[in-house]
Amino acid sequence: MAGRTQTSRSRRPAKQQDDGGATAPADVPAETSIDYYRQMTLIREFELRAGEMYTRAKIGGYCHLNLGEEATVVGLMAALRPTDYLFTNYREHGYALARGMDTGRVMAELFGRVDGVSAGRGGSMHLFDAERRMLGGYGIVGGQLPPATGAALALTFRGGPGPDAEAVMCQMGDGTTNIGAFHESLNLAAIWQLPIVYVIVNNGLGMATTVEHASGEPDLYKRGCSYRIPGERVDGNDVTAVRQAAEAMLQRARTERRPGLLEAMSHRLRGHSVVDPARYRSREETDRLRTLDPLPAFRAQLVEAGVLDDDTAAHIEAEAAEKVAAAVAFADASPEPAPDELFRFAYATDVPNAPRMMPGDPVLPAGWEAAV
Amino acid sequence: MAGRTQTSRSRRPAKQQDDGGATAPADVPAETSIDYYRQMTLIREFELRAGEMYTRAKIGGYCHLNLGEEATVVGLMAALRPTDYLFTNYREHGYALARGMDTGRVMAELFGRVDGVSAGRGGSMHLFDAERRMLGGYGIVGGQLPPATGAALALTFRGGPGPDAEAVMCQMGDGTTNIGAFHESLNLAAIWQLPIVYVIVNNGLGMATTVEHASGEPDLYKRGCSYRIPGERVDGNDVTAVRQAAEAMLQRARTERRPGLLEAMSHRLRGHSVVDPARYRSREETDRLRTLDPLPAFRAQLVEAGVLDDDTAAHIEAEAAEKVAAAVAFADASPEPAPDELFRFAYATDVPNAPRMMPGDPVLPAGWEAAV
Amino acid sequence: MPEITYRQALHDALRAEMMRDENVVLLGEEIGLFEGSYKITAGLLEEFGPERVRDTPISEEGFVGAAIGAAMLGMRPVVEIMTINFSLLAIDQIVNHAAKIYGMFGGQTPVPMVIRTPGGGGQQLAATHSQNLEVWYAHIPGLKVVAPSTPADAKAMLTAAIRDDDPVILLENLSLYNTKGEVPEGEQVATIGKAAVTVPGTDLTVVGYSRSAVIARDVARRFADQGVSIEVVDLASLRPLDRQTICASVRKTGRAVILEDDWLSYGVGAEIAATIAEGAFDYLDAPVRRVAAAEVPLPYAKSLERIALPDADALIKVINEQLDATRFAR
Amino acid sequence: MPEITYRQALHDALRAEMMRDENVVLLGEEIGLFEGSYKITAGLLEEFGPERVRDTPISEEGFVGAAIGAAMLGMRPVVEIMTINFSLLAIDQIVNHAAKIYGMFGGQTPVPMVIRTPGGGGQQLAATHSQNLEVWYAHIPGLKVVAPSTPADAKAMLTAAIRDDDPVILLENLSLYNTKGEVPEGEQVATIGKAAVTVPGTDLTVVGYSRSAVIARDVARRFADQGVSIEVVDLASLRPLDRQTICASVRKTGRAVILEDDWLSYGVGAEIAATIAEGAFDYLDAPVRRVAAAEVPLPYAKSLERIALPDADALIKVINEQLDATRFAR
Ligand SMILES: Cc1ncc(C[n+]2csc(CCOP(=O)(O)OP(=O)(O)O)c2C)c(N)n1
Ligand SMILES: Cc1ncc(C[n+]2csc(CCOP(=O)(O)OP(=O)(O)O)c2C)c(N)n1
Ligand SMILES: [Mg+2]
Ligand SMILES: [Mg+2]
Repeated sequence: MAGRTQTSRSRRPAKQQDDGGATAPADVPAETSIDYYRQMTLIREFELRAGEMYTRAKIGGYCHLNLGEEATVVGLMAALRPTDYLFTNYREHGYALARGMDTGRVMAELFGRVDGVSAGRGGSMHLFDAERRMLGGYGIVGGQLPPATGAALALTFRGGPGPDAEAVMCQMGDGTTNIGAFHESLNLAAIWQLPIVYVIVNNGLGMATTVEHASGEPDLYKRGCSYRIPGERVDGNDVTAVRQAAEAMLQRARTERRPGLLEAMSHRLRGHSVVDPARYRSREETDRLRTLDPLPAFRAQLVEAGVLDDDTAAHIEAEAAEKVAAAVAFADASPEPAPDELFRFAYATDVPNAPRMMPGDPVLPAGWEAAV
Repeated sequence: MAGRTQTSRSRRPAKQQDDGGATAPADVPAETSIDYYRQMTLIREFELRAGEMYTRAKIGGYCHLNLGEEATVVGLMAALRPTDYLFTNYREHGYALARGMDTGRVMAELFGRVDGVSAGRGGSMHLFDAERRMLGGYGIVGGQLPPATGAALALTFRGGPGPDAEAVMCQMGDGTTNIGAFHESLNLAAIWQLPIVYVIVNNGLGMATTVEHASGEPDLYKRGCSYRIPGERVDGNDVTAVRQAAEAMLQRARTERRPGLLEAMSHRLRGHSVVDPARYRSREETDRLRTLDPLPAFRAQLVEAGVLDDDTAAHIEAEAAEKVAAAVAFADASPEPAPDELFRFAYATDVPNAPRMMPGDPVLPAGWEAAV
Repeated sequence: MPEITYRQALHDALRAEMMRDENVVLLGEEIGLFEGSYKITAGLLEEFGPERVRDTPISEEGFVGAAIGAAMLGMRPVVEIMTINFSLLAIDQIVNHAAKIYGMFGGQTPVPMVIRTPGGGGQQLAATHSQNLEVWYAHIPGLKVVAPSTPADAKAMLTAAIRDDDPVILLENLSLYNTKGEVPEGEQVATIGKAAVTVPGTDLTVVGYSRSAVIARDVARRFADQGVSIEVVDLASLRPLDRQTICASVRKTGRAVILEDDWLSYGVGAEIAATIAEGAFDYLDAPVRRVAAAEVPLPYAKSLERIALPDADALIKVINEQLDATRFAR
Repeated sequence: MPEITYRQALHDALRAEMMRDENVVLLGEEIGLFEGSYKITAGLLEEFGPERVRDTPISEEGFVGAAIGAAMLGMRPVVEIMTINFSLLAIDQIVNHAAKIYGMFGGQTPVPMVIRTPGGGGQQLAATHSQNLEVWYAHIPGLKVVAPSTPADAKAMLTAAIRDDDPVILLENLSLYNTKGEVPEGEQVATIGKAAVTVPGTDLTVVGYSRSAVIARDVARRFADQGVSIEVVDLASLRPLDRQTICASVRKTGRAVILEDDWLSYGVGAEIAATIAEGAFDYLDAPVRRVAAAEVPLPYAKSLERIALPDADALIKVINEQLDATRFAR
């Protein structure tokens, strides 16, 4: 079973450099770098508290965290414009926050409250914000790909290509590249020349299954070959590199209507979901992961570069802690949806005879005879 | 709509030569070439009569013919050993015949008679012969790929690789490369190192949709790239080239347990099914197709090479005509399945309460109370 | 009123809605150059061009899902799935996505799309190409499922479906495409969720939909000649289901037979029978009976296919059994 | 007899059959290294190795279809689909292939495979991860569908399913995995296609399966304390459906209530109610009632999820309504 535990093939920073090409924060304005650190810190803080709230039974169901993926998440969202559309998988808290969704309302959704971003209907896996064009986290692996592709198709009816054209970003995990919807969606995007960038967040694992064990071509960015879609791999721990790679692909999508496939090499510091102890990980692997946490690394890098000093950093971290604490308080104060709201979103267009029976109700409403 | 009618891109013989590499029949013993011609002629004759029988309402449902694909069909089947397994799509009459299935019983299946190879249950799209390891024609596009892949998986439990190991051939059409099952199946074959050769019979069209219009990578043999499965393209009109290419891939499957992807460039001389007049084809295209009929070409080639003389050829053609006439007579004489056979193949393992109601029967058999 | 075919009625509705609303786009396999497997879209590629009449690769999950995303951005896609048998390839997108997105995201985005697909056996297409799986979709909250039986209904329901903001599955039927009927000119918009009493009667109620509603009307006429008054309820909509019209009819007639093309166990008729048994319990003179298909993968052989499928004779036989068993009550 | 969990019972059956027959192989996502999403396969990778306990990529259609092909060559694959919600990705292989291959090819090749998959809501997994879609499979000829409610049944039915030559869907239930019950040691093989009267009674019949059969038994006990005698029929098998045991029970009690976890319209209960209404018509003192889920995509919020799903209280309410409406008859 040796070969079965997570190998570190295809995760070597060296290799990532080759394929991605990280850039020193020197290239970017100080405020920008600091803002990235602020966002990454907020996500980190949010996810840690979400995990805690789950153990306190404030959050139920499945809860998947972005711990370890903060640089990738922030880099991708920095590349996306407000006018662009985003589709993600169920591991999307960080994307929602970096997309500018209200921290309190995101936490409220995890708590299943009326003020949640999806009115408490969706929970952790199904965050949505029509206004910010975050068109959903999706819990079915690969389920977001065809709709994201169709959203890009809709954009082609809105107008021609150009630097200001809207585009779609569709995020997915590495394991998702093995499902049929991946193949069908990328093929459609290619033949219809759609303005969409597919992003694979390669954290090396499905749940416990490694990329090498699951994918015939483990260099996932190469899997665009079956559609002539150009692919690129980038170091997911390098927020600027991620942003630049995503921006370039989005640019091509806008101006040339050519889809792209971006692979960000990232790391999942914890289990698949908050309830997974990740026993399948070798101790060596667990130790190695600790060294790959993007937060301390980026912090040190910024301090090194003189962009950030420890006080500012501490201040940013304190701010994040307060913001998340406030979010928890807000969520906790938000009421649960009332029983009479059960059928509120049953249909967008109401029609006669829409079923409204509660468990144990007769199939016909009392006094229906009079109505006929 | 100009660009919408079938283009001849990617069908240029030149290109095929490059990729496939046709070989003169000089390389093969005369009897072999003659036998190929005999088989191709039988298929041609069978398909023409099948079309005729359809118009005479002896055959119903959908009926898809191999007209124009005879060289591909015979070349593929020549590469397959009796111990190998075959899965195909619904356009499989020729494969059944070349695999050695009884011509009369194949025709009887098209007629829906008890002597049909699938006992009249399957019809034209669902020919099956357990003994000859023809494990079925399948009517759902792509439906045959996962089971064929699983058959190859089963072989890995029977024994190790080697020159005498069994292998699986899975045939499909060009349009089938765009469905999810193609992606999932080839990926499984790659990561599990299965002894299987996937064959794409590229006749340029789905029904009316061209390969270029449907596939982001129209050089279909290259689509193994997403799984590191080597692909090759061959001139489907060159029976020997097809056989040799298929043999080589099957050999690698047997000895190295490495899957392969073979693309045979072929032509569909008629409509998608017997009821399709193919109005979507440009006259230029229709004219061009006539020049691409493999039968007269191969005949001329053999006569040229002195392997075949007109008398022998005429004899072979007369033989085929007789054989098919006999098949039609046999099929016509075979009885229709009797009504009391309806539930015969309902379950392989019988169990209590298996439903046997005919339309209009009560849900419970008369006198059931006594039984309880 | 002009008599046109069910096929023509569907075509006319598509064309009219495409002319009326530029957000209406068609997606499907072979709907353009090939003009559709069953020619519903004939001529539309010529008229509206390849952007709005879009031939797709053989990728049911992909293009049905793409229609969902396009609908989320305000388009009104009408997808053709060549037959309901192939909808299984797209069912995760239909059931886990189209049906869920409006409610699961708290009503932030409707999914205004239509899936047109024919079902039905009897064409010797064998087991995988002859299924009637509409009951699956009828079971799913978030979907609307309509099943017209006449050209007039086909036109009015397709129009209503396209204008509805929820995902609507419009069940067509291979054996109805060539049937003719009077269709009013101009715009007709049906109300989704209502059944109709298409033949009034007093002795027994026959419930059907799509092809079975056509057979039911024919059988009712035959009984009328013998002085037996049969009422026919055409469900028209499977989801929502108009239980009130069904139960009101049976409370009047006291007897009910359901004709359905799908398999008996767990079929559409099971819900209808259960509904009647509850909603008209005290009014029933005889048990509700169902006439449905024999429970086998449908064989190709004509001799077996014919007997496996329900037909007018089977319905007549069961109606007579019902009437004989309850002479007292007439 | 030892008390073990439903989870352990499934695990034991898998292990015993793998030891007994080398053709039994397991396929599924995360069943090996991760030991299964719900840990049914814990330890089996260690014991039987990665060939026979095979972790698959996320490719439901691919690996379920692969199991079909392997079964055609004589293997006996047991596939785990993580939850029934994901079976939609594989449904073309299950319904158009596994269910058709034996009959459509004239009985030339059986397809001896098992699909294990849990259904059920109540875990706050939201709309796409909380469905009960077993009625879809129960509708399909060529499949067998079993739904054990106790650890003993789980073990005996899984064993029977593995030895059966047809494709069998074994419905598990998220809320039953941790339930305990006595399980006889050694080999136990259930008979697929039989329902069981698990609590005998005389006043009213409650029909259930899987989780709902457990609730029904609990409710029956509570009524027993009040001197009301409730009979519980545990369907155990949804296809074939044991109509005789159901109708015999209702003919005795004269009253029936069905408890089901799926949505009311076109759910499993519809077939049961229709069957009773036909098979026990003259014996019914009151209309058959169904207790099922509210027809919405299941919301994540606990406050809404709780009220949308059927529970013991809803069943008790309906039983009392039935009894009150028919006091005369007791
Ligand atoms: C169709 C489907 N199959 C299986 C699952 C169960 N599942 C949830 S997440 C997951 C692993 C996904 O891995 P990856 O795509 O790499 O995303 P990550 O969780 O690593 O972000 C699986 C198998 C699912 N949700 N949907
Ligand atoms: C899943 C599915 N979708 C659609 C169809 C309808 N259909 C039957 S054949 C066909 C075209 C297939 O083209 P190709 O794979 O190139 O095979 P060919 O017919 O050319 O041999 C289509 C769309 C089907 N049978 N199955
Ligand atoms: Mg991953
Ligand atoms: Mg083709």
